[in-house]
Amino acid sequence: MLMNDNTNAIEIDQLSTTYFTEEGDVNAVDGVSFAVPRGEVFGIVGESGSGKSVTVRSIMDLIQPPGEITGGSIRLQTELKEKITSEYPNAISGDTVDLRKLPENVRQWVNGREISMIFQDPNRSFNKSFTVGHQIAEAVETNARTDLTNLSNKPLSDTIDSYGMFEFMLDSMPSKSYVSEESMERAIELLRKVGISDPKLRAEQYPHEFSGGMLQRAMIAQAIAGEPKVLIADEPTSALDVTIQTQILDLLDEMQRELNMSVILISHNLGVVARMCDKVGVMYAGEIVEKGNLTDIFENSVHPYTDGLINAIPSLEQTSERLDVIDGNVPNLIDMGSECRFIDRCPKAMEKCRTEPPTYSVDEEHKVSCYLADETQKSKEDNEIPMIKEFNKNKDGIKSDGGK
Amino acid sequence: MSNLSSFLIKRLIHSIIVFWVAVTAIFSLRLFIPGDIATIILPEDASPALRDEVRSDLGLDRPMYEQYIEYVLGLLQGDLGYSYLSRAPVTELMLPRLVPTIELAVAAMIVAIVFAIPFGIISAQKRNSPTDFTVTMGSLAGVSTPNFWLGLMLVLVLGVWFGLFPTSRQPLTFVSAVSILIFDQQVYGLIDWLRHITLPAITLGTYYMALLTRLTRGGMLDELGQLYITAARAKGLPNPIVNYKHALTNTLIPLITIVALNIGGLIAGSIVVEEVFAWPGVGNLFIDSINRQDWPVVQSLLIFVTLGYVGMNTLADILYTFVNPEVSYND
Amino acid sequence: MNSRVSEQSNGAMSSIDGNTSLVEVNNLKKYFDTNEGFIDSLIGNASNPVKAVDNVSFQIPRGKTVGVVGESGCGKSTLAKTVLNIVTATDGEVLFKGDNIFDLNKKELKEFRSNAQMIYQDPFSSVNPRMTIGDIIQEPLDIHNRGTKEEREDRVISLLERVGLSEEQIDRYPNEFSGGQLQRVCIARSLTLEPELLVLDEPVASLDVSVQAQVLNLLKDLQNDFDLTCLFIAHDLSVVNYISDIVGVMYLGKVVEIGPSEQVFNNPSHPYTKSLLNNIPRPSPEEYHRTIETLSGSVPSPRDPPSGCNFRTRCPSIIPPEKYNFDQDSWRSVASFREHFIEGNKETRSRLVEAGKSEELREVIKQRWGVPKTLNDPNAEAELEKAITSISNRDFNRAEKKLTNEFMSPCEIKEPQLQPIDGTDSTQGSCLLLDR
Amino acid sequence: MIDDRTKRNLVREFKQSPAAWVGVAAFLTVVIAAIFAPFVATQSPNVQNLPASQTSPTWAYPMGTDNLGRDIFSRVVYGARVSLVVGILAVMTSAIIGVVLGIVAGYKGGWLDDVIMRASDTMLTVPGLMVAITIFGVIGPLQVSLPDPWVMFGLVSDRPEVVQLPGTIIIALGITGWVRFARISRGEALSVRNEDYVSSAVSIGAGSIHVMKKHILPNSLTPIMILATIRVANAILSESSLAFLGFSGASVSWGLDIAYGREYLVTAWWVPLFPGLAIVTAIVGINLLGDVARDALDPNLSEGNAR
Repeated sequence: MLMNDNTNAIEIDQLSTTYFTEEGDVNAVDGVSFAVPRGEVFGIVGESGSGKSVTVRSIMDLIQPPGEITGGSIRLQTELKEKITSEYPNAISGDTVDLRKLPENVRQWVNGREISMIFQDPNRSFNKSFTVGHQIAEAVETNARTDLTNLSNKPLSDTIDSYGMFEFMLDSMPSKSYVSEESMERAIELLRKVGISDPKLRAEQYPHEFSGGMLQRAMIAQAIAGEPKVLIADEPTSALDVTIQTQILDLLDEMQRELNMSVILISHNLGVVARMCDKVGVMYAGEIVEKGNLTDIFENSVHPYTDGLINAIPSLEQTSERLDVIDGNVPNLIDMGSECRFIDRCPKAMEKCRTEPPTYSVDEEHKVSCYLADETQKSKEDNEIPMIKEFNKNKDGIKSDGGK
Repeated sequence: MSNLSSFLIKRLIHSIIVFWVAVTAIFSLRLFIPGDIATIILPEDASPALRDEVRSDLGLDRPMYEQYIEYVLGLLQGDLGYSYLSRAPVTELMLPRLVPTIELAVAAMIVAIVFAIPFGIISAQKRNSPTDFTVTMGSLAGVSTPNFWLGLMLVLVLGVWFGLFPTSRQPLTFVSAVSILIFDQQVYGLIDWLRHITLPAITLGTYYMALLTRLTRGGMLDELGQLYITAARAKGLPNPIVNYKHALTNTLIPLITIVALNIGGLIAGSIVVEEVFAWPGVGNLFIDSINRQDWPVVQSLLIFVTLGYVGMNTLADILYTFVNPEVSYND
Repeated sequence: MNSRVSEQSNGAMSSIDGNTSLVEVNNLKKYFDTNEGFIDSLIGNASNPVKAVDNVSFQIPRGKTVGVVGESGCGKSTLAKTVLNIVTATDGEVLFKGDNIFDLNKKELKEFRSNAQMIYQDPFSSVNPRMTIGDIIQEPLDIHNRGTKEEREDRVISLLERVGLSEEQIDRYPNEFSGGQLQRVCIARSLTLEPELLVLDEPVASLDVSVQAQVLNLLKDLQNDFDLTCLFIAHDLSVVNYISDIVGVMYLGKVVEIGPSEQVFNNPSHPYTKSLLNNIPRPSPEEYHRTIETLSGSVPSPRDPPSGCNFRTRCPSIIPPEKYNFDQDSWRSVASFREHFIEGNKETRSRLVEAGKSEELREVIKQRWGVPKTLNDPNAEAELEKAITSISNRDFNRAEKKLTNEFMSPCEIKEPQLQPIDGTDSTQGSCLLLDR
Repeated sequence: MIDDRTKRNLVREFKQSPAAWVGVAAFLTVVIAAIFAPFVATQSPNVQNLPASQTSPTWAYPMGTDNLGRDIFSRVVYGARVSLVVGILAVMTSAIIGVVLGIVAGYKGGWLDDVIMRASDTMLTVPGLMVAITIFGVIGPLQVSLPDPWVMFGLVSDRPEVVQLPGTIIIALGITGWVRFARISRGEALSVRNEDYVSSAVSIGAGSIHVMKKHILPNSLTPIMILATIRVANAILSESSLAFLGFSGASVSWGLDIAYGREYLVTAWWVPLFPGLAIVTAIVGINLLGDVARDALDPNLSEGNAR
């Protein structure tokens, strides 16, 4: 849904990431597209190996070799468009900025300011040799040092590169520290905001002195230091107990509303997704196979994999005799053929599934890439070729749904 | 009793036990020494009566445990016994040679650390690049080169062919070089000291430099793969902070203990290097006393090395607890 | 698994006669003491043990599955290992078919071992990476050297097929299999000696949802075919509800509620079970922003559990003292103020004193702990005022004594015992609210 | 012992890294020189030919001659024998003692663990070289001479029938070496012991011998193999250092020749140069093979797809 009215905080279009390993090219993410309007929560559900984590790390440009982003665009809504247009005109598409067209240092600068991310395992996401307060203050300091809202006349890349090896040497002198007094205050203020009791004392403590839940709160504090437009949460509560999970989900909800952020929530737990998300995308073997709002996915889902996923969860209320199960395992993502990737596990596999199913629109928001959609509702088929779609959008920005 | 102090006391008690066991083992050497001490000292034609007199004089005829207690008590008061040959107290023999050995060891350590850490970092940063390849091959060669042969080759090439460094043997001590600098504002003392110590320091330090480079590179690569580095990048931190402030600190912390553990290797290396450069250190004394079966000196040197090693290790452990916040609280 | 209805009649707990329960656990305790080294005793480090399993008793009826749930650190894994005597218990007894397994000699213990098997959480670390799948499954037979070489091979092949793997995979190595397949291998290995008791420590926690469903179905079928009695440990309540007949909920080393899973899941009695069930997000659209009353704080450290009822520091319905009538919120605020003040360090107290006279002090307390300006119960208000005035003129001990005598909840004094809950058949709970 | 997965890793290893080839080449040259010394050497190492003393490297004498006219090339080839045999024998003795003690201490724990660990702590306080020199001081060179099989079967003539080995050095390196093996295998045994497959074997009723043989040892082999390669390299270094210092019983040894060549450093630089190069080649070869072994034996370094 690449709506022209700038309600979308972030639009991902045909994103592809491949890992060039010795055994072959693993296309972990293959043509993923979705958009998240401002202030909404978009959930990505999928099992391990589905590529959900690789997708969000590609958005944040955190993919290390042998992985590489091989295609697609990541368009972000940002007020700094004028600043960027003047220096990188080709990065502008419509009123959003395509991050993949920005140079490496500017792309790195966007992290923490426009988009920030929280991870699954809080203990491994903090450096054990520095206090929690100091690490949060670092995030505050980085934003403060290159704060462009006052749109200083210096070109963008100069302000970004103002911090190099020499400055680091200076800052690591005991007298002078990268983190200023104000940043430390702001960090303590952030700790209080995320509900950590006597934050001044806690800021001086090290990560191993925090409980799992407390440390996750600290990570959220660190993520909102730069008041980002988009917050990505990669399995934020999977490592926590149920009672702590609810606390953290409530906190995420509160922060999201307060800063009017768009959130991309990654989870393998369908309950968490149901609780938090406005729209959901189901990922399987590197593709989004179905996407829509909660009722689309949980009640009238079309794709057999989504059905299988939902029915495989034992329910709390009644005790069914047997769970109905998807047999087989996740396919090996090396040199995938062109057929539907779920074909050998799909109970309703048909002959035409040999060729890649197009994306059908069951309704405005509910998209599914499976021929069954064609069979059941004869919905509007939509298989414009991506190139033409790109051309249409730039020409007159007419509304054109597309993308799997 | 706070966690930290109980940890320190535990560590001290452990070190004392280890040191005591080592001293006992070194003392028991006395049982295995071939032949009789007196025969070593006196000329062949000495009469048996004279031999007995020497033996009782040295207290060798008393039961073993008495000698042991006397030996240990003597040790505690710093009396290391007398050299069989020169009859002089061992301390007098050892102390003047201590300074050159320590100077050499410290110089070698500095040479190693000054080159190893930067090389390790650069090759970890630019993984699989030409620089990484050269550094890895260089450190492999460094680890595989015997230090005495390296010393000879350095003397041959740098000393003889290029004449950059003196091959003569009388170096000033660092203290005297500095005193010349301070008192009569002459820098020649320091230069002379530097010219003399460079080759031996490089020879002794090379193995260490190669080892430290491999460890720094490995440690750095491990840290860069950790989740907290990805999180730091996700925070938008500039690269120097991510690489040097976060990754490097966690790489250096474990190196402290490894460096301390390898002190033994340094002392062993200095014995060989002192032989090559005829460096008037403890190593030379050790070889002479072995060749001349002067056992009190040998035993004292062994004990001195043990003390140094145990001391360095305890120091490293304590330093480790202060540097690594996780350890000191819940050991 | 015979259907749930018939099971209601012979309530798991009520029939205490020996033969229906394969395993009986009585007052089981397991304390981990960290400071018992030789040098520690030298310096006189006091030993305060971690009470991982603290006086737990329950029965496992033959052919049934008992599920144990609880958050991390509640001692459920230690319980599993102690029941099988892999970890030696500190106190208590475990009766297997009537005799206590802690008193068995070496030979009898080995015989018991062949009868009771264990399955672990992480399939990748519960198989030896250097052995082929065939050897892994055959190892129990080699240990107890049962049957000839061919008989063992046939047994392994039949088990492989029974758990859904194929015969050609017999010579493959673990790193060529997925998590789900390896867990099947572990299940096959545990059935080689045809045990009667199977203890499963979070067997599906590290598997994906679809693979988890496959393994759970397999476990249910095998329980019928091999007539297994199971102890199933998990933190995921929906999984435990699906697989177990009886369910026990643990908190900080103690069982707070145990009974038929139908009962415990549909109308829980203990406040902790209620909030645990309430906190689980359901995979359905109605779950969207459902208001859940979250438990405050986190699980206290098992090294020094709170006095009286361990759950009191997080319990939403902590019992106020009888002499005053408090509403729950104002009571909780006064209780947390008292607790922070008594064990509070100098800094909290000095900050209070700086606030000066009792009006501003009352404002600080209200702002910090949410204690209302005036309590609705007049004499409770009077007592609180007295305490606050003694704080403002620095008489901390008097204030402390006053607060302790006046505002102490029974939950902090009396430790609740596990006793049957009336109105339920054979469910037990340990909470002072229950015997009102 | 080598299962097919390790073979696959080995093939991949050699396909990708040139270092593996260099390592094998270097190591093989030394091994071939050691085994076929009589054939490789152009003449007997001890034969003196005074008129040709101190000739620089030419075709007749590829590595030149020393002041007594002995051919350096032949001496280096025979020196390979001493170094390799010392290295392998010393490491084998220390490995066997160390691994057995380490595994038992790591798995069993209790007083045996304390005793072994205290003993190894003490042994580590004094550097191996000093201990070796002290032992030499006490029991002297203890020459061991083994008959050379080629000469015995008469396959080759005018070559020394006997290979003299420095007995003391082998013993000394054996004594100081076991400590390293004990510490490594104890550490591995401690970590493997906590794995679930070990507690599963125990819970099935396996005895500790069975567990140690089937589970603990096979899974501790990788770090022990890597340590073995490092110790062989280290043993060769120590043997040559001791020979250089004069504490070796062998008649021909790289270290000895370097010490011997010291006086002629200026006039005949090739005398000390080539034995040193031989040592570097041998140790580089062994270290590279150690790296290859580490990657090949690592169980989880396999082709699982990108999870």
